[in-house]
Amino acid sequence: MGYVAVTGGKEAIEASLQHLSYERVKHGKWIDVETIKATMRGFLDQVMSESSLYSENLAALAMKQSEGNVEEAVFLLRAHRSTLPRLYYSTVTDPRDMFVHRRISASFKDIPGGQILGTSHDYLHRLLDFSLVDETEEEVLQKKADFEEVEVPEESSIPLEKLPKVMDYLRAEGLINEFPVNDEEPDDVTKLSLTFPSSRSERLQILTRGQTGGVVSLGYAGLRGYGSSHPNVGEVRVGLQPIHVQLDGDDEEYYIGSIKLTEVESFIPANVSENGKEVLEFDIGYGACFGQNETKAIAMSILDHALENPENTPIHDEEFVLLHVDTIESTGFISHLKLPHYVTFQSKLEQMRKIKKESEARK
Amino acid sequence: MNRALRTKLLIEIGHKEALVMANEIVERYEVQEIQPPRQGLTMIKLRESAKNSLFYIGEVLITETKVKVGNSFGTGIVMEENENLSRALAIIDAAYKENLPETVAWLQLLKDLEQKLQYEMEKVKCSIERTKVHFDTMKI
Amino acid sequence: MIFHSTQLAFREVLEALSFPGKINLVDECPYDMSPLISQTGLVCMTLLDSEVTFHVSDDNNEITKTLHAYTGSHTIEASKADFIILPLSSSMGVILNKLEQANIGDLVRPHKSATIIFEVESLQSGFKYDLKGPGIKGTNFLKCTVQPEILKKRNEINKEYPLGIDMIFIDLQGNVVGLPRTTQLTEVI
Amino acid sequence: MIQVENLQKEFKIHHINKTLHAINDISFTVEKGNFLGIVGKSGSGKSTILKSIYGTYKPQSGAIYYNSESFGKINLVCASPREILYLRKYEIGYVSQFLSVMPRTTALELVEQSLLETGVSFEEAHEEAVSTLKHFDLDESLWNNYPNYFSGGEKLRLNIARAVVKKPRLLLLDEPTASLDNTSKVKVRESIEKLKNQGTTLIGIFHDLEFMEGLCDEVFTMQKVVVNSIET
Amino acid sequence: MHVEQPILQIRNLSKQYGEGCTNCLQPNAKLEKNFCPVCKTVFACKDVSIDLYRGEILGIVGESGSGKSTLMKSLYFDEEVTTGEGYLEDFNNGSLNIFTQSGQQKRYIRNSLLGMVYQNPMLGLKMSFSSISNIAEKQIAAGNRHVGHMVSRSNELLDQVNIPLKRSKEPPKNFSGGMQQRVQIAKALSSNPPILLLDEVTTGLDLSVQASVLDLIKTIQRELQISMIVVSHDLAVIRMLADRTIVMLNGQIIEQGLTDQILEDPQHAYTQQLVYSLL
Amino acid sequence: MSKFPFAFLDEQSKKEIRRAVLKGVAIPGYQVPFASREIPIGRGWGTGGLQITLALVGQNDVLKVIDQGSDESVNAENIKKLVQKTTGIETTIHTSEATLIQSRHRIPEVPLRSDQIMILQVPEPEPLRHVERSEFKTKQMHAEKEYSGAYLLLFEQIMRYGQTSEGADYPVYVHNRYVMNPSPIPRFDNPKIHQSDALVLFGAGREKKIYAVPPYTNVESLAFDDYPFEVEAFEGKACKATGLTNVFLDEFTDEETGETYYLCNDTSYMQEYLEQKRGI
Repeated sequence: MGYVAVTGGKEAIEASLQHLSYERVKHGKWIDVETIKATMRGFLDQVMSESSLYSENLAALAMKQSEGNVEEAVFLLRAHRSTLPRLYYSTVTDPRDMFVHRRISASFKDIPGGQILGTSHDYLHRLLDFSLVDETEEEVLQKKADFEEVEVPEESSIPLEKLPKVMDYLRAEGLINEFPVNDEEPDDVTKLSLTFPSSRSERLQILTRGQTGGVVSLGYAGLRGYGSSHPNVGEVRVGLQPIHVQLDGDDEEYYIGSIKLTEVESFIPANVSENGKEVLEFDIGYGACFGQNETKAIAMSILDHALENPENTPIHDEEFVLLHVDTIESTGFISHLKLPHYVTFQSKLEQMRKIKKESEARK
Repeated sequence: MNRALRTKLLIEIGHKEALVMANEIVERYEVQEIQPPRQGLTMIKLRESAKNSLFYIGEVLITETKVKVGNSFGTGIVMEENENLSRALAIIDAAYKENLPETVAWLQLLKDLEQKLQYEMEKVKCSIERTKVHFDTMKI
Repeated sequence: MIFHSTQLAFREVLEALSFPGKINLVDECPYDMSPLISQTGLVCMTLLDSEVTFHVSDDNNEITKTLHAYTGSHTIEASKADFIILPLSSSMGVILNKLEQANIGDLVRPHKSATIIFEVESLQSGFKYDLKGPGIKGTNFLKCTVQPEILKKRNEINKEYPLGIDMIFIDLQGNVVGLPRTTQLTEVI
Repeated sequence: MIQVENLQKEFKIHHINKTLHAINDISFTVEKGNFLGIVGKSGSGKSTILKSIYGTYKPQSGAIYYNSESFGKINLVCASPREILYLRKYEIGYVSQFLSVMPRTTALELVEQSLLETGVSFEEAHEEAVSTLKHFDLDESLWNNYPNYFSGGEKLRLNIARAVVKKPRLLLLDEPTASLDNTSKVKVRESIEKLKNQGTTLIGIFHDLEFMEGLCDEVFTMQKVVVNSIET
Repeated sequence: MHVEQPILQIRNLSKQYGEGCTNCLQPNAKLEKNFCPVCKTVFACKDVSIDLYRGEILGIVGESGSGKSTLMKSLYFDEEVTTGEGYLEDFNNGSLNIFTQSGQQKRYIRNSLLGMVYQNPMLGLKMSFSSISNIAEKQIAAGNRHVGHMVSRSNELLDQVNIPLKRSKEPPKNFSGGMQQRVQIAKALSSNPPILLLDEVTTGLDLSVQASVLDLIKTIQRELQISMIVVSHDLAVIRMLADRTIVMLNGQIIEQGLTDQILEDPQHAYTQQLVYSLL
Repeated sequence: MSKFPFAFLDEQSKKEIRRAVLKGVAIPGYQVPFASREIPIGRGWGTGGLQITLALVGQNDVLKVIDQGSDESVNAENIKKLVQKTTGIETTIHTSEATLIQSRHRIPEVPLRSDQIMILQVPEPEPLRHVERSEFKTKQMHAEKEYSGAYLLLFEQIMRYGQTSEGADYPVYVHNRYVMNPSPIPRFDNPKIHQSDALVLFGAGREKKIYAVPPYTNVESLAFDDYPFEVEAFEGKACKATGLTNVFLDEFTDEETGETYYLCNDTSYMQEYLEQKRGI
């Protein structure tokens, strides 16, 4: 037969996948999942946050499988999530109960508990360390031992498990509005489709699972004039957050483990009227996410505040922000443009030719 | 000792102990596995401080097991994939619910674990404390 | 495996609602769902979970407890329920009352309306009704033991399309018939 | 036809907290088809009477009974705005020395519209408008121009033409001849006589008493100049 | 003469932003203008009743914040009223309160029985669609499905509002403010609605352009016998157009009557202030 | 590590999708929102259709997957492979053998039967998106049956080009109530949905909507009285292989001669036709 049909995809896919597998192994090298887990902290944190699934083991596996491609790793985890039953909801967990490993404030110098730098890249000179090229196991163990041998104080003086919050001081002064405890059950965007106007819980959930780059870009755009939420970082805290569940019919809580969490409270000056008079107060923009992702959490706090105060700019427009920050949605749709569009193209082509023909006939 | 603390000790620092404890029960009693260890998700409900409201920050992977000892059901939940620990926790949970005599003996063990955990945490805290910035007031 | 049973039951229900009046047969539920008709139980297991709510009319709490145990779904008053289950034992008054209360959705979210799961004696004999609308080629008819007064009530409730309730009938033989809000129904006398 | 009883009108001016008395206890009657002339010194309240009849002013007390074709006997002091509007359209005309019109309406259109709103066909309205404008000697070159550019006399003739063309049952004339030359005055007089002959009732204020000679059936003299009293 | 029936009756329309409190919900509430200092509720319209008759132009005058624009938006369902009733003679013979109809019904009323011309043409026009499409949109909304008919009707209206037909396929964004306003008027008229609402339509236009728009409105009213409500803060506009006038202040009607009576014999202190500043 | 559930999705996810499908059937053309799970293929690559397929599929089903008219194109193969991997069901390329047909951008040329379900993948479910970008407002417009915007787009095209210029995804009026995007099928396929024997389901994964056209439902393509709806016309053109003219054609260029020729877009149909012809 002398015709060409658009078939034969099956073999091509198989071969393409073989190529893909080959890429990962062609150098005869491999990395085990445990090593990734132990050495790729930043990657794990970003992937867990964007995939909205906290599991270092799965994140490390995803990284291995995706050859370090974050977009792909997040995708693997999101898809995997769909195969797992949702067995429990945690009891309310409050970052006031965080075992803090790092806490800084850009608003006050000397805060109770102090500026605790913990682990941070902030003060690192970003110079390539060529000694890592040939790093040996002994060297690694030596570095580990060196750190562990440093003398530390006998007793700690800071209550890291119950560290007070910076904003409580402003609140005590009446400079921050106090909101009553709101125990309304949050909405869950993974279970119910988002509708507008969105609820606060939906906004926060979408932002926290948003693509790091997307959330940061939009937050940045907000600072640069596409929004009017100009924050002062009140507090960034990073640490371990204990998680409990309440089992059906039991009254006693059950501890299931701790997760690493970043939390940001930004102070944003806002006009409020009090007894008919305009006064200035601080609003709080809130950001929190899995792992240690400080820029993402800060950007989230800007967007949170912007969306709480709708305005006619993109950063304050909930549909603009919330519908475009999800990594699976944006990368999926952008990449779908690679799919064949033969039929739609043919249909358009036919229409265009017809229009052209008729317009020429009219001349 | 309440369940939250007990599970915390076993999960954070007492893996080995948990397996030993569970084995004691398995050897002496009939343990029925109602729900063999399975993986699933727990959605985390977080309190945010700006408006004091709640939202879901994401899910955590867990392994869950349900067992029955005597007339009591026990549940074991642990983060990540860890069937053995999950099953052990379920058995221990059931043992407590059933008020088995072994649990009395476990108290000392758990108290030792508690002390150990406190010691470890203290070490971490002391180490973190080194990263605190000290502002000295200048004398003028 | 229960998920194969619920999958099959779902397809029967889907076909029933797609072709109003067409009689489909659902398998028995592998679990004891009495006093519900076994097939009603299976249909509920196919559609209900912890994300939706249900209301059982005329119940001494037994059905409610069973449904909660098997589906994780929570019971709520009729006016707010996603599913209203009318067991065979329900009296005419109760049925009319529950239908009256059923949520018909709003114009922005007409899908928020209640689905009625309605147990009847027979879907093969009884009163005769003419059916018209989407899913029906020309006209179809339905013979069933449902009183004209009840279906008159249904017509009244569904007067401002797209608002309205959708109904799934299940009879003692496990036959299933669907009656979406789009079906125009008139009694043949 | 019209019966004014104890009419009283004052203006309360809030921001200076003053009340100006314009007319006090005015009564008179005009029979159908008659022409009443009102005379009196400037500021004696002559216009106030006309504007009260026309509905532009709201009198404080008294009554103005008018025998309407549509409503029968009606007290204009209490009539609703819609009733007044109806009467203005079909029965009562008013001419002052000022012309207030839409900026982009030609003289001819203006006169035509006056008839058109009463439901007359366009052809008829056009015909009538042409003959009326001719009657008032409005130069044909002006017909399709905007009145804002007209001279005072031209505006006034147009103004009268507009009112007269409808053949009102009651016509109120508020010094319409004030700035007219003699030829124009004659034209106005002619057309008033014509209206009168057709049965129109008229009430007029005229600056020059000569003009009224032989036209008025009766004259009402504002007896005394009402002093503008001031209350606080 | 038969008793005249209004084509539109509004009874006790109120629109408030905010919940209200014990301070402002009592009969003689102490408000700052229309604003409750205690709970910050704004009473944009309070107990407004209006009758509109066939073929007349009703003027509504008041300063900004007087509630006149809120009233217009409420009538066009751009805003939901808090309380009040509205009856249209052309909708179920005036037997149903239009404010309590379903979204579908309100849409029908808006599309078929009302026309609206906004102060800002951006609100009333799709700036990047051709002018002719803009005019057709209203006809489409009212159920017209014939391109040929709509084109000829649109051209007729463009002609009527003095827009050269050769520009009919240009989008309004290419036009001057006055032309945009005329396209808006043509659009509002295109479905032959018995009632046209005009909200500050000449505000912001050059004086000469203003005159042509006003003239157009008057001509349309005369020729088509459409009822209109004209809202303006400018008494000159009201004097030119309206037969009857309503004066609003702080969300309430303070005075109404014949336009010349309002202008020459204003009763209320606020109206006098308005009029004296005009004359 | 772990094994995947039958048809990949956990049972709870399937239930939500099933409920959305039922409401979709009950309100033809209305976009039912659903949470939309992440699945192992890209958002925009048919996740909406696939989720419906996964929620519907059972052991007895036979699945056909089409992409752009072809069963063996890469994307169709890929989807088919995933369903097969997680269910073990049979697949086919023959339209008449399938119980479930998932498709992107085409409805097969072989008429569908009432015991088949057609599942179309939808990239953009909102027919009013080009009129109004805010989702909140478009929902309001559907609620009020305010579709002048959809007609306006067509009117504007007629003003500009003398005819409508919509290619594929030409909007339709369903059961005289909702305006709906039929997914980017060519206009040629629009009439196949009208009074179809088979249930047609639509899934938009990224936009999180499911909608349906039940069998025997009126589906009119938007048009004006004097500008009626027209399908793509391949005037004077025929499939080079089969000679068929009443089908949707793909355009090809002969690399050697530079000549343009046409073939059936529905390759399985073409294959069946040729096989049958050879048999005779």
